[in-house]
Order: sequence, then C-alpha cells, then structure tokens
Amino acid sequence: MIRTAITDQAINAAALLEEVTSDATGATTLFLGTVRDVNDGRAVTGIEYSAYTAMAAEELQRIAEEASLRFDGLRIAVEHRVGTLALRDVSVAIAVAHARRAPALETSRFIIEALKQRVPIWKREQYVDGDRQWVDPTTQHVSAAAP
Amino acid sequence: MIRTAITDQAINAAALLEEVTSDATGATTLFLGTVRDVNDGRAVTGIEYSAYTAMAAEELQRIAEEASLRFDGLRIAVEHRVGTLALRDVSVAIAVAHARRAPALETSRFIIEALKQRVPIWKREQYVDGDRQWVDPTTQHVSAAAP
Amino acid sequence: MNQLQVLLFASYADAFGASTVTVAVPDPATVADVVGALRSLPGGDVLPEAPLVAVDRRYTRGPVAVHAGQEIAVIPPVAGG
Amino acid sequence: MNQLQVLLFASYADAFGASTVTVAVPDPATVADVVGALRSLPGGDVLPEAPLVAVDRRYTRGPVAVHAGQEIAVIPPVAGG
Repeated sequence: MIRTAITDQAINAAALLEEVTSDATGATTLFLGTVRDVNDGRAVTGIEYSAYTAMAAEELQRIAEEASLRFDGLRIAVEHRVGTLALRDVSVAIAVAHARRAPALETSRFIIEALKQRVPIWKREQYVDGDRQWVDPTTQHVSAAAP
Repeated sequence: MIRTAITDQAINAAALLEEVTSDATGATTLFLGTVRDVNDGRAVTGIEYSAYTAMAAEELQRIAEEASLRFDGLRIAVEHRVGTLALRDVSVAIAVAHARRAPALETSRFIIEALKQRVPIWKREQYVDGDRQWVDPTTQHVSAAAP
Repeated sequence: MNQLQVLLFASYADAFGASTVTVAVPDPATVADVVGALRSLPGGDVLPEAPLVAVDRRYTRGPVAVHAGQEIAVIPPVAGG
Repeated sequence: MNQLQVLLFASYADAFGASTVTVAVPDPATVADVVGALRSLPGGDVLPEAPLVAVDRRYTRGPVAVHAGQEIAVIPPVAGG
C-alpha cells in the first residue's frame, strides 16, 4: 500500500503507524521532521511551510512509488504538512513497514532524502526578533527574503 | 538523554516519541519490531519472548551509551518487551531524536543491529498447529525445542 | 510572440511581487526562453543561472519546448522535510 | 574441585531441564572448564563448540577465569528485536 498527502492539518503519527502495520509486517519505521528552536545560529519561533501543492502531491507520490519498486511488500504512508508550524510541530511523517527491518529502514531513508531534494515545498523561518527568511538548503544558510 | 528498559508491559510508542523529541531536535525516528504472521514459511500465532533480564537491561543500556558517543546531542529511548505477544504487538521500540536527520537515522539502525546481535533475549514462536520452537537466527531457521 | 503564464513560489514570488506572471516568448518557445523573459522583469535577478522549471508538474531538463495551455512553474530551491 | 552455579536460558534451559545447574570444576577454573563440565551433563549436547558465556552480565572472550560468587551464564543464540 502507498498513501501520500500534502496536508494543512496536524499530522497524527500514531495513525500512520497503525496504517502501515499489518499482520505480515515485522518492522515499522517512522521518521518525523519537527520544528526546532535554532537554525543557522538563530533562535526560531516557528516555520511557515508553503508548497506548489499540486506538484508536491504528485512528486511525493512518485517518490513513494519509486521507493516501492525497490522491495516487495512495502507499506508506505507519507504526509507533509503546510502552513504555520510552532516548535515541535511535525512537518513531515514517513511511516514504512515491511516483513523485515532492512527494507523498512532503507525505504524510510530513501524517501526523506528524495523528498528533501525534489518535493516543491519551501519554508520561511520566523525568528525571535520578528524577522522571517526563506531557507535555501543549496547555500547551507538562509537567504534574505523580501520584507 | 538515554533511557532503556526491558519491560513486561505493552510498549507505548507515542510516549517514546514524546520523550525524545525536544525543542532542539528536528528529526525523530522510531523503529518498531512487531509480531508477524509468518516466519520461515510457518503460520505464527504469537511469540513468547524471554530474557536474561538483568544482563539484557545492562547490555541494552551499554548499546545506547555506545550509540550516544557517535553524535552529540542524541536523545534515545529504547524498550524491549518480554512475555507472550500476539500478532502486531510491539516487541521492541527504538526512538531517537537529534537536531539533524542523519544522526537520528543512523543511530536507530546502529541500535537495532547491536540489539539483535548482543542483547540476551530469546523468542519461541507459537504456530497454528500448536507447536512451539525457539528461533535461532544463527542458523537462519528455527531449531527444534524441547516439548 | 506568445503569452505564457508562469507560476512563482516562495522567494521567487516575493522577488517578482506576484505568484503568477505573464511573459512574452517566441513561438515555438523553450524553457530557456521563459527563463530569459523572466530575467528581464523587475525582480528577475533573483533567478540563478539555471533555475528549476516544472512543466505540467514535472521537472524539466535541457531545451524542452513549452506552449500555452501547459502549467509552467519556476521552482526555488526546495526546503521540505 | 569447586562447585559453580550456571544460569541457563531458553533452548539451553529446555535441553538441560533446568534454568540453573551446578557444575564441578577445577580450582582455579576457566570458562572452558565450565562449558566442558556442562557438556558432560544430560542435555549437554545442545551446546555448540564455543557457546557464549557471560560472567557478571558481560560476555567473555577467550580463557577467562571464573570463581564462585560470580554470576555465570551460558547464552543461547540471541533472537531479540
């Protein structure tokens, strides 16, 4: 099974775990991305995630389908949230289950790496001083945003 | 932080996630081992986990401490359950959080691989036909158990 | 010349001051023509040498032809996860 | 000779019919002496050539000395997870 979604609702990690685990699976992995309090040395109060929603949904689904070709019997559920998130809020959840651990663990890693490279989602960090900046991973630091 | 336990209670995966996630973490991983319905071609109805409890607790803690030396700022919680488990029951949960995903993902993998090699826990599978056998991973199939 | 609508997001939308812009390009046109036309607009200097362009919600590579009716988007460096 | 208690688990406990057995070994004794004494007991043929032995809840390697008062355990192939 594969299910992927871009959502503006809070992500229910426990529900994703439940969704992928079956009688035939022996290993379930969950990866959660959460908002943390410091990035690039600046105190972060929240992150605003935006997406090219139609393409993000399609690209995320393509990634999960590519991942599913690598091992038989994978069960995959992925959600990425958009909107304004506070500290500790879950931005992305990747749940993968398989009969054995190696396919589950490797698929989880495959999906998060591909997601970060390919899915058209952006984040603007909000700082303690009220400033906001778009994060540009290609430069390994944040780039100045328009006011 | 590090917390490890051998427990005879049901594992609360959501509580472990909560426990390791902090304002400073951006990636949380969870690995769950669950009882599955087929092993080595035989229909399994449950698994009885037993342990050399005192040593299992110490060895599990040593593994988590070794893992914690590999990256700064890891937060680790691991529980392994013993007793008789039914299909889908969680036998082991490994929750790891870190500021960044690579340390979290790699630590999760490190811990499950070391746990499977070193922690003195055994499982006896119960089959549909009423038979029970101890699982011996070193022979890649189950070995005959005493009646 | 042909008028094409282009979708912009995040830092690019901020730089151009719009989430959709219309550019005039030769007919037939390529992705490079679209990027060249964008670059000449106010805010166009935000674009790197070879920005990512998606057509109909798929990334393009190389000299891909584009035409009216397609969904054309210029994609800033992604930062999901 | 010295009497030492040895802890057994899982398939080994089943084979020996007990979770603790007492073996007589030379004084001083090594882990190999303990394994040798176990092998001569009923059920002892369950043991592989070099079973894992833990002393005071740590795995041993090589010719480690053991003495009364230590917690000695022979460990079947583990299968946690």
